[in-house]
Amino acid sequence: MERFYFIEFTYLAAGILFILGLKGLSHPESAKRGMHLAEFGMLLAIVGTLLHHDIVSYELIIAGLIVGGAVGGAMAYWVPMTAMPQRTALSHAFGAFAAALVGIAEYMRHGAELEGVKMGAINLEVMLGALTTTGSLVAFAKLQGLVRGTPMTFKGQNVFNMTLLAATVALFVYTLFNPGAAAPFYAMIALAFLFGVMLVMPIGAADMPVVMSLLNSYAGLAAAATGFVLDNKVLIIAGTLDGFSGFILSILMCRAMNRSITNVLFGAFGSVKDDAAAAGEQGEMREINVEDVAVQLAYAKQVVIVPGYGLATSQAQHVVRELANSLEERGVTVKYAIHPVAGRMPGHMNVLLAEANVPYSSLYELEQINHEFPSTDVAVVIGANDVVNPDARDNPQSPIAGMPILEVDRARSVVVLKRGRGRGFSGLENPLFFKPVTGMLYGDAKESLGRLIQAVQQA
Amino acid sequence: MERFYFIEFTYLAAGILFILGLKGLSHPESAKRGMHLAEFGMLLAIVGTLLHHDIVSYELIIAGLIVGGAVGGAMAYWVPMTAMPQRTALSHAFGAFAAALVGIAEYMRHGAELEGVKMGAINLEVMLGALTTTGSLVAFAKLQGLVRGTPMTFKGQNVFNMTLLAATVALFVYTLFNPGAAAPFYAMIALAFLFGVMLVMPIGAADMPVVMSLLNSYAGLAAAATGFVLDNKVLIIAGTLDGFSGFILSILMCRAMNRSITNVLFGAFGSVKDDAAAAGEQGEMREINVEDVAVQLAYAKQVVIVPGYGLATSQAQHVVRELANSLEERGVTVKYAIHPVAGRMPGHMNVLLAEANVPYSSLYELEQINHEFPSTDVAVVIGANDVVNPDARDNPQSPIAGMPILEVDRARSVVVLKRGRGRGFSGLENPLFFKPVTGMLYGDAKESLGRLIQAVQQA
Amino acid sequence: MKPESLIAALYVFALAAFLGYQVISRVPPLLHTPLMSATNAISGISLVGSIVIAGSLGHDQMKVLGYPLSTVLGFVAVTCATINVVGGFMITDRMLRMFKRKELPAAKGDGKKALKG
Amino acid sequence: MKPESLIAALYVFALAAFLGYQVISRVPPLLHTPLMSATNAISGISLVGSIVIAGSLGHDQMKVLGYPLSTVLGFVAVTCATINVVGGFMITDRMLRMFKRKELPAAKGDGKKALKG
Ligand SMILES: NC(=O)c1ccc[n+]([C@@H]2O[C@H](COP(=O)([O-])OP(=O)(O)OC[C@H]3O[C@@H](n4cnc5c(N)ncnc54)[C@H](OP(=O)(O)O)[C@@H]3O)[C@@H](O)[C@H]2O)c1
Ligand SMILES: NC(=O)c1ccc[n+]([C@@H]2O[C@H](COP(=O)([O-])OP(=O)(O)OC[C@H]3O[C@@H](n4cnc5c(N)ncnc54)[C@H](OP(=O)(O)O)[C@@H]3O)[C@@H](O)[C@H]2O)c1
Repeated sequence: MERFYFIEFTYLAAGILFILGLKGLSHPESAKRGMHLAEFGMLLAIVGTLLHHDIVSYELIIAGLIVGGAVGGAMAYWVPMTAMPQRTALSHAFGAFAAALVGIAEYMRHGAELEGVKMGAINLEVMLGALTTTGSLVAFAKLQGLVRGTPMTFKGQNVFNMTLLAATVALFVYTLFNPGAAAPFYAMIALAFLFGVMLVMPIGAADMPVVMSLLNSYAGLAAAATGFVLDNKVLIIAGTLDGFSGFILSILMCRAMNRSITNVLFGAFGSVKDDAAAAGEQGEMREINVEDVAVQLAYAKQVVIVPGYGLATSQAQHVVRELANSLEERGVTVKYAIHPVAGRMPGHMNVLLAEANVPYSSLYELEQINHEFPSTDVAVVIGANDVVNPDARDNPQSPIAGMPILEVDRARSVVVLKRGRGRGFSGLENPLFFKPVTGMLYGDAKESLGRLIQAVQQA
Repeated sequence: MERFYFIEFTYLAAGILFILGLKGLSHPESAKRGMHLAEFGMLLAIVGTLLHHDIVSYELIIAGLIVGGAVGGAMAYWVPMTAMPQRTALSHAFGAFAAALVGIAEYMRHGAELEGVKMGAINLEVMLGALTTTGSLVAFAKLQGLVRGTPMTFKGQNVFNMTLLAATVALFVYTLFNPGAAAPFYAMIALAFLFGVMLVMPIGAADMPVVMSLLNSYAGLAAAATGFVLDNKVLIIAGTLDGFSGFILSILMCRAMNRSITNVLFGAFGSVKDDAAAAGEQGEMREINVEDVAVQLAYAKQVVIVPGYGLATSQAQHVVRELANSLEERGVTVKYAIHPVAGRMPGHMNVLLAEANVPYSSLYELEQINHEFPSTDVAVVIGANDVVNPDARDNPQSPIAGMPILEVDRARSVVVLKRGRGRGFSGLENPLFFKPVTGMLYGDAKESLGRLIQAVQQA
Repeated sequence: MKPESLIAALYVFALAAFLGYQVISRVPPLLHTPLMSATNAISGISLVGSIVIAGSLGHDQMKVLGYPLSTVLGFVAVTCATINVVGGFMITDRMLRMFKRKELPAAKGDGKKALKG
Repeated sequence: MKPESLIAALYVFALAAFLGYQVISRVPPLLHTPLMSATNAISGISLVGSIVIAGSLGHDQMKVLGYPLSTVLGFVAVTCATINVVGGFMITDRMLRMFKRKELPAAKGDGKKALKG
């Protein structure tokens, strides 16, 4: 009895600590402490579980903890910040797979005597777990570039997926009423694994972040379902929190890109691309050389740096910081304008710049900075494109019309660092590049910045 | 079984609806809808309960519902807004008494076979219920003026209270281990009732709001305890929500008055009064007559009205509104500055003015209005005192030092409507009244305002 | 009380506590009085408990007007709780109905313009 | 699953859902990436379930290296979940450690002043 209470209390405490942990994330100051609380909560839950009376032997548990800990630690230690999205995707796959396995094992042990509700929970857990596993793996492969990032489609795909889904659901329902029947259960799992692949394959690498947060929330729901299976409330709490955060994040992303989730998942984007391409060039881009830029910057009063996905791909965060430093030493005010969906995952730019020791007090959000551009001498756009596309504001026809943007075109002058004529994630042409205020500094962001720094020193 | 689920679901739904209801209160627009949700939730819970299988006869239930509904409705319908505090106090008493009775009845029915945890819950429920009942009744009597509002103290009071508390707790513990022993149980209840009286008696009427929110949270906790007794989760949810809101409100009030809860409960205020009295007058108050004020107002660009407790006592909310109208018709901008603890309960002024159809868009909070006073021609202080006391800002020695105030003394000129030299709630002298910018318009707020309106018409 | 249900109850309590804090702390001062009466009304939820007791017959000896004492207490409880609920909600509604964002379409606004123009 | 426990579980689920919404919607964009990895780590809570299974012996026939299959699955689950938990938390810490409010006491600040003065 005492043991029962002890275990339950560790769980309750863990649940509370998780909540406190996430509350901590409402501010960078409290975030670290919050995470430590959450970690402590996880530790408590584990310790409590180890006392569970069903446990007869510990060797497999210890082994699993050691192996897992080692691998997880290694992954966390060595992945570069720029590989965050991939890592998260992979991590999801593991978590979801674990949930699925628990469900399967539960079924193996008391398959026959399971009644309606519990069988439903197991099915839900296993199905979500399975499709999240494969889905996340595909996402990982795409982000890591192991497979083609572009949407992969084939004729009759939708029909196929629909039948697949239908079949899975049918088996789901069937097993509900015949928990004893093993074959259909395992068949359902197989289909779920397949469905996960089919679900993510047709989605472009750039949309992965949205998909991933969705998968994140599935993983959470799978954990919550596990909680119903094992009648364990901490699983329910943690799973639900997770499910919601994933869901909310994907909503936020879609809103900021102003697209609907369905539009992301069943990518109507392809078509748009063509129209955009059709739209073609609008006039000349004015190229500009490093020296001129350097002079502009060196003698500016205020410079606003607008980082985008290009900053991430070229790993230029540290160089940017150096440039900012050397400018600030000359008394120039340097601010960073961070668009909510700059880069490829929520808060992408914030993390990169934080890595380069840029204090978050000099990062400005959309609302804070937009009114400052008119009084800004130079806006330096580094590998950003869609988030500074004036069409979103001016051209109601544009597919990204209404998406909030950083209005760099209002600055006294704009310098755009990019490699060439490459389109952004949306595949749209960007009128900003053709405006008279805009000068293009071609080349990889990192290199261009390196040359800029030297030039600034000379200036 | 079906019935069990149905009942449980009504409860779950009720719990959710209560939460949604309170969420609604985060904005006046959504507030009404929120309340309707909460009411619907309550209805659901009641309907669900009526299906409970223990229920054999309905006549007493119906009777109780009818009588209670009639009385409650009548109370709600006829109490004037200014009597809000009393009404709430009385209502608390009823709620808490109900909780106590439920506990007692439960005990009567399965007294002996109750084991530790449940007995503890019952004790908690009954004790909190009992002391909240009498406590609220005393609060009601004081606010209603049925008994002297001033703190009632007698020699050795603290000793007495402590022994009382100790005895109650002792019985509480004893009954835990001997649930069968009825006598100690009922003795505990009796003491709890008495303790409620002793607790509130020594507290001045002005401090009642704080006490009441505390009692509110006790009532909530009592309900939550009932939930533990009956193993009914909606009771736990509702009770907890209630307990927290009461607690948070009392904290807010204390902070805005900057005093500690203990200070309020064990009123160190008496002493302060004397010092304040000792401080005595500081120079002359400049009296000013209605006509002059009228002219000032009529030809002002911006007038800020600062209502206080005096507005409530003299029921002047409607007249104020009339004055404001006639000024606005002359093109004067009129704003209302609402201090968080103006009056005698949280949001007191807001409700009064809302009753007089003042749109809440013209009510301004401390932070919003303070910086506007310098550009304000006339600040009209109506029955407010402490909330405009500059000492809180300027004089570190003052007992209310640090309490945020409305800085009317920064206005171009100040008119104070009060009956005479009466002190405010804190019993402190108010330097504002002696400043050269300030003119005193003596008399009951309502009358003074009435005369002002006419004078303004003439001006 | 079975251990499982006790634990479950504790979970509900803990979560409700968090939620209460989150929700209440977002209520603006403007609505603090309605908040007080609203929570007051909601705390009348003990009505649920009262009803069961008033409707079921306790096997206690003491009888009042033919009813077991506990049942009668139940009746009183129902009455009190109902007063609390009905009164609380009605008054809250009444208050909230008084809060208006914009002026009523009163002559006032026009009068103002008339004078300005 | 006993009806009572099902109901209790539903309560916990509903409350957690509300709380999740309230809490998450307050996380600023600045911290969205840490949020993702943090929740990801927390979702590794299925570790709790895995441990019990890996530690207890299922009475299923199929054996793998002498262990019942279900137990082995439990072992794999423990491994995967642990990767998720450890990896997730470590990376989150690593990220958060990078967020700084003010400059490090770098020469920068001084240099600036020097130039200004
Ligand atoms: N943040 C999120 O959560 C999220 C999630 C999903 C989708 N998205 C989408 O991602 C997009 C983000 O916009 P964004 O402006 O940040 O990026 P973007 O619109 O994708 O544009 C990136 C630009 O950087 C340039 N670039 C690429 N590699 C570079 C390098 N090594 N050096 C210099 N420039 C380089 C590319 O032009 P060149 O090829 O000519 O160099 C490209 O135009 C938005 O459309 C958003 O909706 C964001
Ligand atoms: N709002 C809350 O939740 C709450 C709760 C607890 C305590 N309090 C305390 O209550 C105080 C509220 O401050 P306050 O400035 O609003 O009021 P106050 O400081 O209590 O002052 C009220 C003033 O109104 C005057 N007055 C009374 N009746 C009047 C009438 N019929 N006509 C005209 N004037 C009249 C009195 O002076 P005369 O006698 O000379 O007329 C008195 O100076 C604060 O100290 C606050 O801490 C508030």
